[in-house]
Amino acid sequence: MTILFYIAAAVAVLATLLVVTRRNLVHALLYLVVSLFAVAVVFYTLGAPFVAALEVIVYAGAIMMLFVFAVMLLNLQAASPPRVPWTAWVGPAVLVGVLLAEVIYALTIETQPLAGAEVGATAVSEALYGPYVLAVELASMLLLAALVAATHVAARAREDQTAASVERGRAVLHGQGTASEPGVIVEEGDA
Amino acid sequence: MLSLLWLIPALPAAGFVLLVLLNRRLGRAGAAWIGAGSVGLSMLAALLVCGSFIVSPPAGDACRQVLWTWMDVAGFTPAIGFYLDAVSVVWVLVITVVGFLIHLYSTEHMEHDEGFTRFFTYLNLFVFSMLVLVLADNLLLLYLGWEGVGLCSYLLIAFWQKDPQNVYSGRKAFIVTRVGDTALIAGLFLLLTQLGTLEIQPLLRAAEQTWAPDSTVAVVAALLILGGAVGKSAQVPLQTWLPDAMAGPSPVSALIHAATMVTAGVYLIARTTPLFELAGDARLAVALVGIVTLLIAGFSALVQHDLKRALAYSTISQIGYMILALGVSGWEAGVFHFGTHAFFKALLFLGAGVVIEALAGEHDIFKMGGLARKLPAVFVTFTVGAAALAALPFVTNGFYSKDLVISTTLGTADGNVWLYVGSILGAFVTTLYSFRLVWVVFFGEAHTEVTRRPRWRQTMPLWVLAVFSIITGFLWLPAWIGAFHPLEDFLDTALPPIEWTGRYAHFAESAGAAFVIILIVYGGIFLSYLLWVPWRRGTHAFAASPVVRPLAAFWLGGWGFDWLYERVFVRPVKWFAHWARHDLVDYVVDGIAWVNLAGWRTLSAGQTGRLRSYVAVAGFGVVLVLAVVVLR
Amino acid sequence: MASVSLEHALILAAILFAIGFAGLLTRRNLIVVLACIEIMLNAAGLAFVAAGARWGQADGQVMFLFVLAMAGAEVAVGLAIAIRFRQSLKGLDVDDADRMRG
Amino acid sequence: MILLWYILIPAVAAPLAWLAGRRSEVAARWIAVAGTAAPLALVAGQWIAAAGTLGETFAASGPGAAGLVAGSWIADLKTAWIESLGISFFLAADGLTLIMLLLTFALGLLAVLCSWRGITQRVGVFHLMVLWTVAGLAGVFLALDLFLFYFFFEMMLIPMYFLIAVWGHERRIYSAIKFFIFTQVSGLLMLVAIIALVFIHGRETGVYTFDFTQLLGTPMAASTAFLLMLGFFAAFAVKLPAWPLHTWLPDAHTDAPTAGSVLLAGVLIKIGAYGMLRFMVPLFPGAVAEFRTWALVLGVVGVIYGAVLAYAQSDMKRLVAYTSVSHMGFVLIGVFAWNELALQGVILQLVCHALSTGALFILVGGLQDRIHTRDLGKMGGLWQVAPRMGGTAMFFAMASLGLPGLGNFVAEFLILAGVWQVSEWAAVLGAVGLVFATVYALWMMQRAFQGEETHGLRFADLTKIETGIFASMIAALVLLGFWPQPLITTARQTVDGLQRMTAQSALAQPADPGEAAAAAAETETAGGDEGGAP
Amino acid sequence: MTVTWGDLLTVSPLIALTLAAVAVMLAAAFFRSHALALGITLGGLAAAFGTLFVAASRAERDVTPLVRMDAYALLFIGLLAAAAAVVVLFSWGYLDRFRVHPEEYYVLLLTATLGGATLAASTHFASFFLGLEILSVSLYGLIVYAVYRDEAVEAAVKYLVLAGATSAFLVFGMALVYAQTGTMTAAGVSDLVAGLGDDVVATIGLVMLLVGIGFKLAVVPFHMWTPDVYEGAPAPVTAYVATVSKGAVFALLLRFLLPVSSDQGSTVFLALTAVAIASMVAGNLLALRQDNVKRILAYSSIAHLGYLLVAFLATGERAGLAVGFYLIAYFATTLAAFGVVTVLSPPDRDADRIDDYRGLGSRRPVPAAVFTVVLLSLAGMPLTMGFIGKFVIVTAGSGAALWAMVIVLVATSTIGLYYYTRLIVAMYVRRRDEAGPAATPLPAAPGGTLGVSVLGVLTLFLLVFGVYPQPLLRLVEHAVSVLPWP
Repeated sequence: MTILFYIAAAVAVLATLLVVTRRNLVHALLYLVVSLFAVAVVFYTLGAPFVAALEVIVYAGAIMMLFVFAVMLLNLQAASPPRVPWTAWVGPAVLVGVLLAEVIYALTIETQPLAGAEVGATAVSEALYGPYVLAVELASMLLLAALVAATHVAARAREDQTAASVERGRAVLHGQGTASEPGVIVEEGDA
Repeated sequence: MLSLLWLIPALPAAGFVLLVLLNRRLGRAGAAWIGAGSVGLSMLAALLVCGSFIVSPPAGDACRQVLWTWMDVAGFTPAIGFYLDAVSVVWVLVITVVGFLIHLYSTEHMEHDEGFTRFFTYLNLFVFSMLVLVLADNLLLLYLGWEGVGLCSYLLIAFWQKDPQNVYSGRKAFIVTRVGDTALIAGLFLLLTQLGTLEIQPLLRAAEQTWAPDSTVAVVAALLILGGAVGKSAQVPLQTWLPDAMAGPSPVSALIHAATMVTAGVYLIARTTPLFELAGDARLAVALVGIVTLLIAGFSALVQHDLKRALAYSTISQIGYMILALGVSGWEAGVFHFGTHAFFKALLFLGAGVVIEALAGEHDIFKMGGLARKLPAVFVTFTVGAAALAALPFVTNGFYSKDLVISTTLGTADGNVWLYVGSILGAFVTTLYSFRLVWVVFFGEAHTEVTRRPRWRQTMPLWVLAVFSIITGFLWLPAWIGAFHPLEDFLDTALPPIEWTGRYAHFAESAGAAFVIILIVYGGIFLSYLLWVPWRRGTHAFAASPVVRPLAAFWLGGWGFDWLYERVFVRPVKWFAHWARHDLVDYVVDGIAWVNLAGWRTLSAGQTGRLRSYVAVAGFGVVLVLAVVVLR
Repeated sequence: MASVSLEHALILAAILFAIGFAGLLTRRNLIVVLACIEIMLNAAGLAFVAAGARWGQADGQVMFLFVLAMAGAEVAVGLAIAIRFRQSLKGLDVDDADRMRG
Repeated sequence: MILLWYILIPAVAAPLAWLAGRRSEVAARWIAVAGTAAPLALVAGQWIAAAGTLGETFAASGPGAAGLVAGSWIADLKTAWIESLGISFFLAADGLTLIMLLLTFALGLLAVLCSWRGITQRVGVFHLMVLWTVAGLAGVFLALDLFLFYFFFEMMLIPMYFLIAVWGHERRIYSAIKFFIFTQVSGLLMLVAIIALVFIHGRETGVYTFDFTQLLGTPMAASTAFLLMLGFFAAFAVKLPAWPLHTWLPDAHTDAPTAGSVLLAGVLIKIGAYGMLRFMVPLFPGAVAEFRTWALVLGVVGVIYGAVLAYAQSDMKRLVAYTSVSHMGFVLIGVFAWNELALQGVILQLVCHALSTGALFILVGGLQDRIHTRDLGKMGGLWQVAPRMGGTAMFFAMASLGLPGLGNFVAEFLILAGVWQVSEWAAVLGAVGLVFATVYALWMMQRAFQGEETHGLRFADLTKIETGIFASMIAALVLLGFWPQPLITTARQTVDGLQRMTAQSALAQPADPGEAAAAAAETETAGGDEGGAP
Repeated sequence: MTVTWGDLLTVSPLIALTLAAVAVMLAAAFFRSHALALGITLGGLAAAFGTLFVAASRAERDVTPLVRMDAYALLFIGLLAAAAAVVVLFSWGYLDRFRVHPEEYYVLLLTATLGGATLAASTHFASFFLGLEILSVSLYGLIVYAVYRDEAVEAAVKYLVLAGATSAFLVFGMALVYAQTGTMTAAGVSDLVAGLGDDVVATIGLVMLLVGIGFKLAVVPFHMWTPDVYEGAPAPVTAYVATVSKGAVFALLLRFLLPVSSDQGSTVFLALTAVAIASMVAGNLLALRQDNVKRILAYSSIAHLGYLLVAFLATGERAGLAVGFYLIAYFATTLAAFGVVTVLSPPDRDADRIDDYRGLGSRRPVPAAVFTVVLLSLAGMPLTMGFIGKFVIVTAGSGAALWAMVIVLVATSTIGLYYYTRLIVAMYVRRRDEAGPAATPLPAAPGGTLGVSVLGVLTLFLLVFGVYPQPLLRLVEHAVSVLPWP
């Protein structure tokens, strides 16, 4: 079981590295999916099968789909941004390397073996609807807020607004017209 | 009758206030009547009060009249009160009599001046301040009068304020005298702290009781008072302002810079004799100041071209004699010489005023000449004054007072030969320059035309002063002539009598010493006649010769004091003021402001607007903190 | 099953987190930036699950669940804004968005 | 209760003046006059009523420091304000406060009168600001709760800032912000010192209060006392202004409108001196004794530096401003001499300086309204053009150089006499300062009024209002010169109280000169010791 | 751990907000009317405010370990609801000009307030994290509300990416803390902080936790986003970001990290001191010569958070009082400040250039007067709440002998004077060289009357509690006494 953990960990790390370094956007996203699958396996080894399943379904399934849709929507093809010299990586690499070193050093001072008992889906669901019931409600409100925000941002501008009506809006300000008169849909630039 | 004492200073004060309030609506005549009138009334009051004081002296030979307590702070309670004793009687009489005569003279002399009312306003204020000075019963009120006269001398020197040079002379006078006043006020603080009060008589009693003779505090107190006197009486080292003070009108020079104000220092030392009796070294210092001043001023007077500057240096020299007399504990001799000097010096200045006015403002004596016939009255009175100045034996009052002073320099315990020789030399030089003026101004051929004739209001004071210059001498005949010395007996009530206890006391009192002076005076007169009448060209050539000319120039400039003070005091202050005029501390303040601005510039440059730099800064912050955590 | 030590799991999470953070600092394409944020959140979730496993409680996994929800919300709104970003700044280069500075 | 009126009347008159100003300027001006004249009358009434009790000092065996302070007020008013922070609304008045209130309202009135013609734009708001400053000033002098004192101390800044910034002259915004920052920084340092003091007192006695009477005599380590004293000293030294912290004054004065300058010179800088007398020295006598030599040095340098800088200025108003720095140098050395002579001198100097410098500012303001410049280079020979103005300028120039016969001399004499007992060199250098005062006063007179009239300036002499103002100030100065006793008796109880408060500390003096004289009279040899150096 | 009816009553304020948000959304679904949305939103906020008293009457406070509705939480929820109400009122006149539907704005506003309220009441990592994220996500929507404006999008992107990153740090921190201590409750964290000792991993976890909090409080080094987001977002939203989001997180900070101030030697304390000092200095210096009013207010808010941190780091109940009162003062002042910007904004852009304010005193006297009072309160001048606020903070700071920070506070607050008075001068004083009328006279904005009246109320609030703050102080004292002071 521990070997499986280390293999999955290695895969995950490698995949994430590739996500970050690939020029091509779609390739990057695909490597991200691979990394998520690797993490799901790690979860399994850590005795959290329910979460592993969720990782695959929600993360890999839903969120990555969003990414792919977005890429498709913005029809970016492989239009990769100008080749950034690898030297651009030095600054962040150093900074992050130091961060990583600090955390790893701290963690390697003494190690405790994991309890090993597997925490199944039942235990999670009991906790979920036990002490964390309020949190679930809050999570739902979180998703509602995200829903409203996303639809508002992504939706077209108000259909009845045209250039003319904008002028009329300004006229209103100088006291010549009324505010509630509807206008015509403003054609946004191509999607 | 003594209860009217407060009236003497009150009248000129009332005159001053009236003139200030009614300034616009008062014509010349009105101003003249109020101005001269108030001083005249004050003279009458003075005569009445002093007369009754002399005739029936009050208990303790002094009377004190307190109007109200000036202030009452922590046991220090100076009062606005007047104290009259023998010394202040002499001064009051001189001030009021000479003052009134000069006011009368001024009504005509200043007739054509557009600041006529303003002139009398300042004069009245001066007379009030001078009377307060001499009548004050405590040193703080004395200091009030002291600074009041300083102010009036500034206002009157700078009276013709259109010409910046006059204003500069006025400022110079006020500032130099103020330097002296600083020493005086320091003396006041010392006396107040050590003796608890500033009222003169109790202060002197307390000093005599608590201070051991020649103790440091006594010497320091006396020296500080001397410092004040030196400033006001234009003695070395603070004498540079008096020659420049001649920029003022002649009556001002006569009243302030001859008769009254410049002798305030003498009055102060005479008033505080016990302090000087306690401090032997201080008396020596006084004597030295006196002798040095009289010589320097004498030689300077010898070479002056300007009539009034010559008289100014002569005044400094004569006051040097008074200070010298005080220095050798000849207190009464100093007072006597003040009395006589006031009359003949006022006479000389008024005469000079008439001469200058007659020659349409010409000051240079070598451009005058031959005025004896044109202005006979002035010639006679001026000559009497010059004779008194030169101490023409037996006839003039100057002889009796100067003879007494010179003999005290030899006769008293503090006297010594060097002082005597110096005073003799001084007497000789005085005779030379006084008669030089007479020969050069009134004899020889006339250079400028006489345009104005003085009328009675200017000549009458000259005659009165001439008479006084003669008769006041007889108030104190020397021992070898007769026993008639009412002035000495009168002054004994307030001042310690002169003790002829010096080594040569016998010779000093005898006719021998007087004979020496008589010889000196006659020799001087004859020599001056030769030099400036028959051998006039020779003297000019001699004065212009390469050897003598630099010496003459040095004397002309008042022995280089002005030159020295300009470099040592005036220039550094002016330079620093100019250099620091934008306030040095402001550079520090602006520097701090600049640092803040620099901080703003760098930080706002840091706000690049790019998202990745924001994340980098955040990341850097976290890494920094974690490093500290891990390493501690 | 049990011999995997907590620290190793946390180290793995730290590595993934670091890579995500590095990507965030370097990459200029908004979509990749959002992906990096997802990576970091996922790593944090992993850490939580590991911590939960150590104590044998379900709290870790519950927290992971909420992290998951939050990540989803974040991505949704992020991508919506990315669309707007492309229209207004004609491209997805994050560095172009520096009109406001100083 | 009357104390509250002193603050309320100007405070209420302020918005009234603003509202009235929107319609008619004259109404605003008259309300402002009422807003200052009414409390002036009240204070005068209270002063006369209390004249009897003020005179005598405490019996020799008077109450101890704390007991004394509680009982010695003419009137006091104490109500709770912010209990949770231990702050109470505590007003109290004694002799010194009465004098200061008289000064505040008198100069407030003068400020309003002298800008009768000078200020034409936004008159309503102008008088709002003036009255607001006057209310703040009254509050400062009455406040006995340290927080209330700080509250009024800061509240005054805003209207004065607007007075300078809106109605000022050329560099008004720079000067206004400089004035604001200088006072604000030092004020905050004082606040920190106050709070530290409250905490030390709180830890000692368990009672957290800002009431000055209770904070008095809090025992603390000498070093902390010194630091706290420095906090207070910073605020008051900036306000005074003492030498290194004075650079805001010339700018603020030059660019403030006439009324602003009169209020600034007349009363605002007196808060520094008042604060030292009332709060700083009684609270930290030991620290003050330690700091005395330094303070004397600062004071003397201030006197001479101010005088020399005044001489160096070409802008007349800036010259007068530097004279204030010089005069306030005297106040500083007077306060730190801390014996009865010096303290009476300080209080007298505050009044006389307000009158003489206030008059000079009104004069310069009037001149600027007439010839639209303050540059001495462009003036000269104005005596011919306006003799009455020349005469008045001469009088007040004489007052500022300390001519005997005027109040300033009496004050400076008392201060220097008091300082002499503490250190001779400081008194001598102070007296030398007087010489420099003569230099700048006469130099100003020459460049402005004497000399030849070359610039062809023609303008009207003093108007009726101006003559009235100057006549009243001349009368006051001459009266104070010859009969300062009423003021001295009014302040005697306060001065004696202050002395008792610091009796135990190193600050107390060896016997006052009064007792020395009595000792001398009984022929007891006082010996020739050189002054009572502590 | 079942949730009883009683518990629901205790949590009723949160429920009220949730229902309000849903109600607005449903109403918008049927027919789009701005007035209706506004009505429901205000109703919801009023209901939340009302239910506070219901919750206050409840005896036990903890509802599931996540949330504790004690007096402290209720005070802050009330404050946040009030602030949200004020922002809503300002938004009424402001939103018409946008070419977007206004209804979603109110939903997001309500959900954001719900997030803030959860934060105020949270005592567990879960509620902490979820509250924070609800607030953040709602703010993403609100910041970019005027979608067609480039600055709004730019600001939203910056805010989103930084929020996401710092949330990741936050969660990672939480995980480490949980790994080391096994508890996720506020009490657990407090014990951890109190007895930190040499447990390096726990400290790293704590520091990473602070990163998340630091970002939301916009203290240095996480302050870089503030000026851009404040400038880009619509004025009412900026007001909301500057007050509710910072206030809620600070409330939580006081609950979780209370014992930090007891041990003045610990690393976390030193880190926070450095952050406080850096915020005060950078905040004031950055605003010195800034010409954009919104950016000035942004930098000044950074500085004010620095002042708040000083109070937080002081020990004892007095610190709680200082934090509480100063937050209320800061809320009122900032809301009024951005209210003025909202009221003055013309339709096409926000009134944030300094030239818009030149000569405002004569053109728009009431907003000018309000803005002057606001600036004086920010500067801490007497007669305003800012003065009492600064005084209370200096008292707390001096009481705990934090001399370094108090001196920096004194120095930097006077730098603040410079740019506050610079704005006042711009409004009232015409420079000698500036002839003629002000550069660009602002056209009158529609629906201004409601905004101006709200401004009036806020100014009154500032002045009344500036002169007589005792009732407010007593309220805060009662609320703060609930916390477990050492």
